[in-house]
Amino acid sequence: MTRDAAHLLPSTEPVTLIDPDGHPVPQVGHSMPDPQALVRAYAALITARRFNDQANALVRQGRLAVYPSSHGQEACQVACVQVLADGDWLFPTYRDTAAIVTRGVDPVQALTLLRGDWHSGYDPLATRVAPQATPLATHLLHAVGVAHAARLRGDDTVVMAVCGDGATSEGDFHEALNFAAVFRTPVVFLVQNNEYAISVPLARQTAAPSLAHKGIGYGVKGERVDGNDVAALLDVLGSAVDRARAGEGPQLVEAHTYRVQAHTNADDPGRYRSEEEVTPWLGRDPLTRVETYLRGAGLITESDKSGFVAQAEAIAERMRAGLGEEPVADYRELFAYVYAEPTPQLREQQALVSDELAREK
Amino acid sequence: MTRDAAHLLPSTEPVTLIDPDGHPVPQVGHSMPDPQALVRAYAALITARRFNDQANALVRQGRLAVYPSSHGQEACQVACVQVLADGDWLFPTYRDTAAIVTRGVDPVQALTLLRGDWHSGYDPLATRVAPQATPLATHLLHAVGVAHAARLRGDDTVVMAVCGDGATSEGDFHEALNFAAVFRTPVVFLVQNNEYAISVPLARQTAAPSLAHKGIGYGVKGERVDGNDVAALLDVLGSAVDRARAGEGPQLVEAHTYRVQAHTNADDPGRYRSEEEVTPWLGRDPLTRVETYLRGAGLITESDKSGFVAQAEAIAERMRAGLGEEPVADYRELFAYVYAEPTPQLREQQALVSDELAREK
Amino acid sequence: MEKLTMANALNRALRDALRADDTVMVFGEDVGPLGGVFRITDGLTAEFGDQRCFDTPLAESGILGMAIGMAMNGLRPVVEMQFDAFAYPAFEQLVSHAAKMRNRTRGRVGIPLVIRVPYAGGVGGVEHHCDSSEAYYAHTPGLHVVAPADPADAYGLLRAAIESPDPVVFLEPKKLYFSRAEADLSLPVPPIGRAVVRREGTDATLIAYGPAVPVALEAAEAAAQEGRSLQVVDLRSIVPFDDETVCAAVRSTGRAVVVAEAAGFASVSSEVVARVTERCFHSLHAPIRRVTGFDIPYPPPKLEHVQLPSVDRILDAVDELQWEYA
Amino acid sequence: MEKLTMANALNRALRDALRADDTVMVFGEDVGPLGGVFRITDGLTAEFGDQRCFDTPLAESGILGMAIGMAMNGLRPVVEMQFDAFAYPAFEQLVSHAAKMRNRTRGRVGIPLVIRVPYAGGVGGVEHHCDSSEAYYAHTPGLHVVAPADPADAYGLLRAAIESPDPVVFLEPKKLYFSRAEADLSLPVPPIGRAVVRREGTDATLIAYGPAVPVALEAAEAAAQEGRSLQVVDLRSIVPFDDETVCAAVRSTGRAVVVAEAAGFASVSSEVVARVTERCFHSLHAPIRRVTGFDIPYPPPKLEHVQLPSVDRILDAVDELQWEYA
Ligand SMILES: Cc1ncc(C[n+]2csc(CCOP(=O)(O)OP(=O)(O)O)c2C)c(N)n1
Ligand SMILES: Cc1ncc(C[n+]2csc(CCOP(=O)(O)OP(=O)(O)O)c2C)c(N)n1
Ligand SMILES: [Mg+2]
Ligand SMILES: [Mg+2]
Repeated sequence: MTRDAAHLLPSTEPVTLIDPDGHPVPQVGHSMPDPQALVRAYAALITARRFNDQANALVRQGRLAVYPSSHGQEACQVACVQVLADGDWLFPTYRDTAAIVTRGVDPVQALTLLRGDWHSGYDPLATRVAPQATPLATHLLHAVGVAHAARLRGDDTVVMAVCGDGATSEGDFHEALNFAAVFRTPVVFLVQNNEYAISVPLARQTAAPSLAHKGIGYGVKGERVDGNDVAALLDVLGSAVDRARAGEGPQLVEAHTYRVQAHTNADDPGRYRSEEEVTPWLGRDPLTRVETYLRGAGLITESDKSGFVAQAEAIAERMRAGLGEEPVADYRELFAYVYAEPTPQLREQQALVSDELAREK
Repeated sequence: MTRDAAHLLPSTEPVTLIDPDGHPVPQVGHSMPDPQALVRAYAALITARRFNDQANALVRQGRLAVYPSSHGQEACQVACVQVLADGDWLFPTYRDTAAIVTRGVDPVQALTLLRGDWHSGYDPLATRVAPQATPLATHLLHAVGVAHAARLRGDDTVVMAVCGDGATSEGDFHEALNFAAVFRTPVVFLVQNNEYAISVPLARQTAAPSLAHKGIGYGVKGERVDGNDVAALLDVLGSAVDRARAGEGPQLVEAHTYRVQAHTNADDPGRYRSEEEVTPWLGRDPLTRVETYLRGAGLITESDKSGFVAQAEAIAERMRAGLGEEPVADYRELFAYVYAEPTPQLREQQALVSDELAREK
Repeated sequence: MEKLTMANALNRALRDALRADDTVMVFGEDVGPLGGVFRITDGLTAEFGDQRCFDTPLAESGILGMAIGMAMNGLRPVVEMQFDAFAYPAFEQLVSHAAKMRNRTRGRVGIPLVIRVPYAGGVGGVEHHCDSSEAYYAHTPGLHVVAPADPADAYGLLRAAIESPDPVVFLEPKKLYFSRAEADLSLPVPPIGRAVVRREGTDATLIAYGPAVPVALEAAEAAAQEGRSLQVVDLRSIVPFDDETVCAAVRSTGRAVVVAEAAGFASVSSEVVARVTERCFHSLHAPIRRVTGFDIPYPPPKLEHVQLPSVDRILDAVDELQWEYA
Repeated sequence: MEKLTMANALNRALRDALRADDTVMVFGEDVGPLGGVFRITDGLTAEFGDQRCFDTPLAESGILGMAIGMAMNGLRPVVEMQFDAFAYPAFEQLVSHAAKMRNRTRGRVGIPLVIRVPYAGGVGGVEHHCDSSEAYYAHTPGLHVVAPADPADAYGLLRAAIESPDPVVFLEPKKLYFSRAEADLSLPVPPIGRAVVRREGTDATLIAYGPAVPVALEAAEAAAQEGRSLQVVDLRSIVPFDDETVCAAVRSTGRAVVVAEAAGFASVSSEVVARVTERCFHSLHAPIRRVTGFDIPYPPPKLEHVQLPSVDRILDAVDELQWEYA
């Protein structure tokens, strides 16, 4: 059994629609998203950037335990959400909190995990956003399951499953792509290739021509896109979602971007990469690029921008306020959710703690 | 980072050098192995087939607990061993006992596992044959480790790692190919695609154009070969071994064959496939095809053949004799090899058993 | 009342569950047309179609991971791990997700999921086909762990497991698959978490579960011949644990032996000894003894009899219960 | 004698082992130029080069599987699993291969391999970064399992683990990484399998290991203020288990409390209670008590203090040791 394969291979160069200087780049088979979509994305980018900055500040103030920033990857964060319909699902990682907020989740609930009050703070079923996955690539299989269940029910749900370049090395990445392909489940796998897995560079992660070249090994179309070009991302991810929804099965998209900041505040990039390596990427910033384009095309005014900045500031304000006060942690929650019904053993154990607390008083 | 990729893709059709009717098929970039090699392979094929037949008979006689036959896959069994040098390693599965015997391992020792006396019967270090792997794809990583260690030492060892089509779905397959590629370890991964994983057909295993198309996703060259054509296998596997030895890193070879018999004697193929499906494959038998070719080319005589048959019969005789008598199983072995030195706990436990036996007397 | 094998009972439980609830989905390796290597899913694809009972690619982490996602989205997956040792590739999905999702989401997302594992030995299986892996699961908070010892419990507990809102590791003793016994399948679905006294006795209590139960009953029968009256408790559910029934039984005799096939170190049998001793210390005339597998890899077929708890080994342990203190 | 942290001691042990034996190889995720997320491998790539200490692709089963192959071919790999819960993807390789290869091959192929696991909590880590996973390993025949509680043992036991001909799961209590103490690194490499009495006492024995040891010592100190003399035993090695030292200690006091951070059910603490009771039953004035983690997923940082054994909880357990029976 062999089928024609060529169409499953990615383009040799990532798709770009707006170059780093903000100039449109015509691309056969790809078209510039309509102005409203781009302006919406631009506004969301401003909020995402503001969210990253505020989160970093809250870490410095000890209000957040840890924060893996998506600074410089905001175009991916915004586009992977903007292409989804309300009924669709997002499966994010620890790095994708900005995407979760773009999806409309309350920023304070979105930061529950990183703040340390609980493992996850929002309602996955109501928001259609899975809990942020820490064990790498494991959530890609859950995404396949959610999509498969939807398909069995006849829903036209599409699932956006996000992971990093490092996660592609895990066995679960392989199994998720293969299951999705064999069952033709409507999942778009977005790999944010930011060149690093903590300190490990891409060259130690793979010897493949590109990560998108992994698609053909599953019979899945692989595509490469400039991860700092929100226009290209909206186009490529948008049509991947459309194809998945149309029943063409899973799609694999590799977005080429860069982790300009540390892995988290606990990391020390000076040990494994040079400033010279980082600097050029600052010139490829996803915000400035689309802003230049929109201004050049006369699609936004100064007052539009200040409006967007004000919206972003409101989110930041909500973060400062919400994370300002200490949350009240209730030990009973530790025993309440282990099972639908606590076991007799858990009841005994909870009683031991409440007795301790009673005696403390 | 993207490199030219095309050369990593397999040919659209599997490489064949001798067609099912025994006629040579010229192939650009591939050449017919020299006569001695083919005659050697032919002799080994006769032995491998005899080995399978005898093993099946021993199962019927209750001398073997279970036997996963490689009947119809003998060309793969023979070629993957014949291309190796003495210092090279073979990593076989439960289905590859014929390959292990081709490698020169005593057939009775080779059948220790399937007979049920012990988990493995031969000396892996002396024979350079790893224990037969039951947990699918797990041994592919051991193969990478053995090859990596050899390379660090500067040995020019090559490792032949064999698995089935079903095993390619396991996460360990993915991790093994990726580690091998990133560290450029000299491993040849041979996938014996026999169209089934017990009852599950290839179409439920993958949606890829071919299993060899998985190579490019790791930066590994993938090749497809007719798994019932020992000439093509010797050529393709031989040059894969040469490239690996020359430092070009791992190679992936998919051999297209078919499991003409049941998964094991315990299986009931009538439940999941039709006779009509099996019949055509009987006409593609790996022995008849090379025999016809060799006779046509005047490379073997009837007396050559009877010599080879006699050699094969000697192996069968050794099997009948060796598996005829009941082995003496010694309970002390259960405690002897858990650690280099038994723990105090294991000493106590062994004493309990010896006390029981003493009292039985 | 009809006589049937545990394999029949399990097959019936799956069939009845698939009929009763169309969110139930059965999948795994070779569970479709083949009906599973032990035929537990025999005929299900034929009756319910390839969407309700289907084969997957050969990847256990994939099977369990996809099942978790399906459970997140309203379905009740029942997956089969072909053999005990082949569930290990799914360990991370089980421990880090199936067991923790409800807790992670503050109760918002439960994972109603059954992981069926043909387990333990006594069937002449080669390496990796005979592991007793219950300790790994029982130690993991968030999982229920059950093991039936007869066809009736196999049916009832599997129905209960499928109806459970939480993940249940369902351990099926291979060596009991084809043992036949009467079973009334019309009884109401039993709760998970209740042990049962299988045989009354007054001198000492044998505590067993899964494949060890029939051996314990045999030992009790043999002891009776020697004039010693042994009570036999079948745990049935390892998590949750039925302290009430087990402790009442041990208090009634003052002596106990725990019988289990698994290696003893840091095992379920360790837990039984520890928690029963903690609760019944002053009712005990002698320390609770254990008859378990040794702390060795499961033996090859020709030697497995050495590893399996035997009637004699159980009776030896009973003899050591310091009768002089009575 | 110099004062150093456990992190320093571990780093020194690796460096000294790499110097002493050129078959020793250190690898894993971020152990190279970064020196590991806890800096345990700091400077090793610089000193020994990228072939002796290197980063791998991000795949734990791959790391352990490759290590097993390297061990089969004459090397002594020392691999790091970045955090406890991230060792789970390697579970099958550990249980089905690392632990069984020597036995499988009738002793012909040993696997001299060390799996370093930064483990347990008390560091405010988020989910998956604080698991106490020792029970999974201790229950698996073929593995040695050790957990140091101070810098001197961290150095000595890691050197011993690397010299061991068998696979050793080396559990490093994260919360003790930066605790400083005197350590004489010039002592001969100690044997694996010996517990040690950390503090003498006459009224009751606290049995602990790894991160629970300092808490037990604190509790003993506090008890002394209240006029109760508690002995503290540090297991150091979970497998092999030092019955001799532990039982002698418990017999000397007649009372014991096992202290461990891991969830209690079917755990190492269950085993300690079971085996010590089996051996010391008639020396015990009261059932052995356990102070362990509850049977829940590890809590989020803001609540982890509830899960961790505390001095007060230990002293409460000691109070329950039925002193009236003395
Ligand atoms: C199974 C597993 N192993 C290890 C880790 C520890 N870890 C957390 S993030 C990370 C790097 C991930 O890199 P990548 O997938 O590229 O995502 P990025 O952080 O760059 O967004 C590692 C090793 C983990 N979370 N899960
Ligand atoms: C990890 C694991 N899962 C399941 C099994 C059970 N099993 C044994 S052979 C087999 C089918 C393997 O198919 P394939 O890889 O194509 O090899 P073949 O038997 O066809 O040679 C299965 C599912 C196993 N041995 N290991
Ligand atoms: Mg990355
Ligand atoms: Mg096959």
